[in-house]
Amino acid sequence: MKSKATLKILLAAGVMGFGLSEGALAQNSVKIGSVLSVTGPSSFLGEPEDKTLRIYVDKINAAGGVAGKKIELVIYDDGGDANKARTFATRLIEDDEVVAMVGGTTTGATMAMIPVFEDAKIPFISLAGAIEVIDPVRKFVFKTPHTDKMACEKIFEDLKKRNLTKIGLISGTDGFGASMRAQCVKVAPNYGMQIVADENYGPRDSDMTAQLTKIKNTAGVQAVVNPGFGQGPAIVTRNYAQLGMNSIPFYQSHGVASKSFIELAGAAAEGVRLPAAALLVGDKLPESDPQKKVVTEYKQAYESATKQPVSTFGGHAYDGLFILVEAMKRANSTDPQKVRDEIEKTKGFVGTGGIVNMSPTDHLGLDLSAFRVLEIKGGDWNLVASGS
Amino acid sequence: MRALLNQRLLTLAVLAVIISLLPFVFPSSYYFRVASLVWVSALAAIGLNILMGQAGQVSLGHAAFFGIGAYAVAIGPTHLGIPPWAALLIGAILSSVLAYLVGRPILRLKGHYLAIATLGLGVLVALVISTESRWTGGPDGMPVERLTLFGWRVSGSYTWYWVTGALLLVGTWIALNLDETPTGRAFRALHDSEVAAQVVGVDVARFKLQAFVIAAVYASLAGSALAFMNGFINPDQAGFIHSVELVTIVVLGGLGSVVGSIVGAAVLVTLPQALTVFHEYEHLLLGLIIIVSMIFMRNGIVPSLSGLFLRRARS
Amino acid sequence: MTILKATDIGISFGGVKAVDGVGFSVSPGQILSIIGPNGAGKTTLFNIVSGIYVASRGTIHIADEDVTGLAPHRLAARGLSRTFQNLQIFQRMTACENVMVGRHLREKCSLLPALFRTPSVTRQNRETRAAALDLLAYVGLKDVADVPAGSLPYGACKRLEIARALAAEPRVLLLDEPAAGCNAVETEEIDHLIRQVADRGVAVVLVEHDMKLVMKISDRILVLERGRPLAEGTPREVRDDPRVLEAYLGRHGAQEAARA
Amino acid sequence: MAEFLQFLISGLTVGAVYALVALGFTLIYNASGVVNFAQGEFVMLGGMVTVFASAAGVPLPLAALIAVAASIMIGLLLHRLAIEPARGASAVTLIIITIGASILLRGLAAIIFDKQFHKLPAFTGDAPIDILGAAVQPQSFWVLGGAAVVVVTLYVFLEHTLIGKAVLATAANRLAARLVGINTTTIMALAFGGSAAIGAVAGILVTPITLTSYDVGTLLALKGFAAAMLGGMGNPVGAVVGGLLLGLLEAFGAGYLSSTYKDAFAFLVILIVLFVAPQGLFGRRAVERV
Repeated sequence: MKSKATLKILLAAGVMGFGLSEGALAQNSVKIGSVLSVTGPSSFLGEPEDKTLRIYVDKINAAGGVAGKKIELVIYDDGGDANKARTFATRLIEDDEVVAMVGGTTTGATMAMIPVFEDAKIPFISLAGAIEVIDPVRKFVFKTPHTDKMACEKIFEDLKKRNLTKIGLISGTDGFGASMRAQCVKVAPNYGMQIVADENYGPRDSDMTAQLTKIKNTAGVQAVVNPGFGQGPAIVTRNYAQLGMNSIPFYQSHGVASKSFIELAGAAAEGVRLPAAALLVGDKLPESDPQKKVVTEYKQAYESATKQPVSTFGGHAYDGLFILVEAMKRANSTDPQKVRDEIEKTKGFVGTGGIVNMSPTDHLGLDLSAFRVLEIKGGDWNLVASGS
Repeated sequence: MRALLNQRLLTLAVLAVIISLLPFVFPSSYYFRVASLVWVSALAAIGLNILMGQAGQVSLGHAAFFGIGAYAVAIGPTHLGIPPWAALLIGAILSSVLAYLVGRPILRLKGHYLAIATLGLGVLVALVISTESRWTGGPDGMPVERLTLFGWRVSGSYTWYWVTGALLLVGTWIALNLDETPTGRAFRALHDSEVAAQVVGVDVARFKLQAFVIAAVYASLAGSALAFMNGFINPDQAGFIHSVELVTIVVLGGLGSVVGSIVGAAVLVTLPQALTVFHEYEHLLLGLIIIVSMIFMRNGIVPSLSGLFLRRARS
Repeated sequence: MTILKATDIGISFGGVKAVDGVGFSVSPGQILSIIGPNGAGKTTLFNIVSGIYVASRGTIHIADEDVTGLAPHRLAARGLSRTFQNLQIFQRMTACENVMVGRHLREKCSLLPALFRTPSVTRQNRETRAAALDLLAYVGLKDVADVPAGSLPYGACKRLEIARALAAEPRVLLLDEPAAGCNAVETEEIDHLIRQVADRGVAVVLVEHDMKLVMKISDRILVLERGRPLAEGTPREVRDDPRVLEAYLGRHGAQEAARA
Repeated sequence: MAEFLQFLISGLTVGAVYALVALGFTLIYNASGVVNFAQGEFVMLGGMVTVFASAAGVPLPLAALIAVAASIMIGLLLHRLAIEPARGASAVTLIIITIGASILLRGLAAIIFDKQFHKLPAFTGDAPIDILGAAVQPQSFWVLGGAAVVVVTLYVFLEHTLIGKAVLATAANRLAARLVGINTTTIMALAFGGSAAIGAVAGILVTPITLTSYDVGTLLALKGFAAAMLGGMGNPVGAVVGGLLLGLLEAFGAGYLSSTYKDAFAFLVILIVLFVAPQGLFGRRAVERV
């Protein structure tokens, strides 16, 4: 039974492996944790989040840190696997002993981690989209991205202005697409919207002409909405143009809010509208816009450090980090409980996603005004003047 | 015979000692969490090993049963008001019924054809789970009510470490029991030569089906345990990638070896945790380690190493 | 009294008639040998009789029951057992376990007691092992009982297969070239073994190339050529049959046979 | 009619890619008995290397050539460093090795390239062509034509060259091939190289339509494997038919049944086919020899 010895050695080796993650360092530092989908199907969200956190933690430390302490950032990659995320959440709390968390790229990962942070009473600012993260309100859970429900509402608001009420949906079956589709179906009646076509595609599908042909052949479709993220919406957009459907107004979601969407979809993206944060149109904002300064600075910092176009996804991480840091400053403490209370009192915080006003009943703090309706023209984002 | 009996008891004893001693070297509850994950994966792998290692039938869709077990304890209490422990049993029954119904036609297939058919089954189950969001919460998953047994609320990393550890012990005991019985011999016989097993009277179809059902129940129970432990479940647990992970655990540890399945689970669960220090090189290294260990320990870690030790001991 | 009866068996693979209109019958205690040149359809006939192939025509009866087209394990339950020309032992199991599998039909095999290892399972296991060891001793393999079968020499494997087949306590035993690859001493041993088995009342059907062995122990011989029956009779009748001499044994073989 | 045609062409285009992946599976399987789950990674490499080479200023045709060459090299290395050292290991061990290789190649691609999505320009423009009311991307014809060229080339190579015949002989019986003096190791290397080239070509042809990223391989490997099994493992004709059929099943399933359950539909058909024909559509019906 020599194999038993092997088992022991392996387990011991495993234990020592974890030991490598260094224990608590100097007392004058504060640990902030993060679990992000840096790899896996949501890596295009997780990667900018990861880079943003690293860039700004360095900046904050260079400027002297927070509440007299340097920030020590601990980031784990869950690879898009919620079960792994859950384990890393435990690791952050138990092993790294972080005082707060900014992370959770996907709703799935966030939902899996929530019980851990709630039990440990550690504030958790999520970067995931779905409304279920903050509804119902959980004491220690906050989030920065606009909810999918808000995106639907913003799109429907715009459609209503254009007197379009019969819409077709084509949604991704990934978490983002499915969740947003459900929200859109739910709020549609509030705006007098009628969903006359409802198609789906897999997150890795490479051709959506079949679904779009069905929508095209559905009588009375006045506009099409595509809840989805990743490469899917780019292919849908290209197929949309291929099938000559451009005469029907086409809406994407905030899930494509990065320049790479325009690049990937190419000329087919012309005329596509979407609700998104001001970050994408920073340079086109009027000087009077309160967000102008924040978004142009973030864009500049991110693009010069990474050589990649800015996306709202990284922006969510920026907002999360600074909501946390400012709460720590206000509390003049890094005690999780006090920090949590201060996060909840966040008022008038100007972030890349909008102006955040949290309350005990609202752990997001954004309203519909945080979304701008953008239209792609000439290969760039453009603000749609209200009323057009 | 005597020696075999002892070997079985010794394996169990050593496993029990490891489970009860590890807490003394664990610095934080995070380690309990990881160890619990090892126990859960090992439980599913032991079941799959009965199917793959003993009976020689591959399954690339085994996570489907894991998912059924997990979603049974999620959906039962939440939507149907079934007590959590009963939901766990219902999940196991559902898994075995599905395995029984699908197993008959599927297990007539051989080798790669069996692989693709089980893969298809897995894809179908995962698709239903992620699509029927009214029941399952869709791709983002759904919360799971805590398990309560006789008024005792089972929660916390420490508690689950012991619960899953005990489950693994029972699972190991049963798997080891099977080895020296007509059923266990029939499994191994049909693996080596189906035709020879048939002519001595082994109803090959029946025993393949039995192995499939046993493996399904193991996976289902492991799935239920993970769902309770996490308090949350999502469709990834029923997906293709998880199926491949389970097969990798079994093969890496050593096909046919119960201890191998446990070691395989320990390696494949802890490796990604240990590799996080390498950041973006993590996946590259994981792939490399899998390749290298399979080249140098082609029969799996446990059979290869124990073979090596035996040779050393003899010379 | 006939225990196994095959009538007018036929099968074809891709248009080639591998077996065509062959029939035979065998009684308890009798040894029937089936001979013929390579490709005569002997092994195919065995595969049909033992249920591995399904014949396109013909019937098979075991003790007056029509068993045509039954699966191998059902035939085994009716008392039919066999060995293989290309060894089909369970490589990863020990010699003893191989024979224990042969006792499969004699064991109670329910799943739940097995999973929880009830005392009755342990007891039965002990009995099966004892029976298997007896059989191993019978074929002279007692010493290697706990050696993995995959590491046994060829001759030992041949005898192991016979032991496994006997473990089922068959009424009919089909032996496919039991002496192939064995030296003179081993062949002698197998010769004795077969005779003993037959003397215990088992009907033996033998496919064998070793003419000396065949002529010595067979009660009757069936000669096949290209899937068709050529002759049938006692060893003497067959040996003297000019058709057999001509078509099967050839001139050289005929002389050899005459000498035997 | 226009609708039917739209689904048909969509299905054939996607199916052609599955067919090429399945063909890659078949080639390696025949020469070595290995089911190579890293096959999808070759498709990824074809697309990604082309994207990055052309982004570095290399003209597209040359970039494509570089990508094919790079993939062949990776294929040969995979054989030399991972498969050859494990010669004689069981089929399932070899499969796990290829799974490890697929994880490794994906990790490598994430580091060398990036984790973003990328596209290539369509070879002959984006303006859709109208065929009886169906709007077709010109690139679809490149994919279909390219796949046809690959299939024909492979056929000519296998049936009309000495090396090709050696590959076929190895496929039929590896031991016998070795006995008649065929260097089966070289044949296996050739199969890995060829299969990598086929995968890379598929990746280059299809990237203008489907986009690419470091992790497109997994799903393609799964679909290609399904296609190969549907057609019958080891049969090149089966691989092509299986691939096209799978693509058509998905497109018609999405178009006429339910776009949510189109993958379920495809796999259901595969299951039913296997229940009726356990060796796939074109698989050899093995007679058990005992």
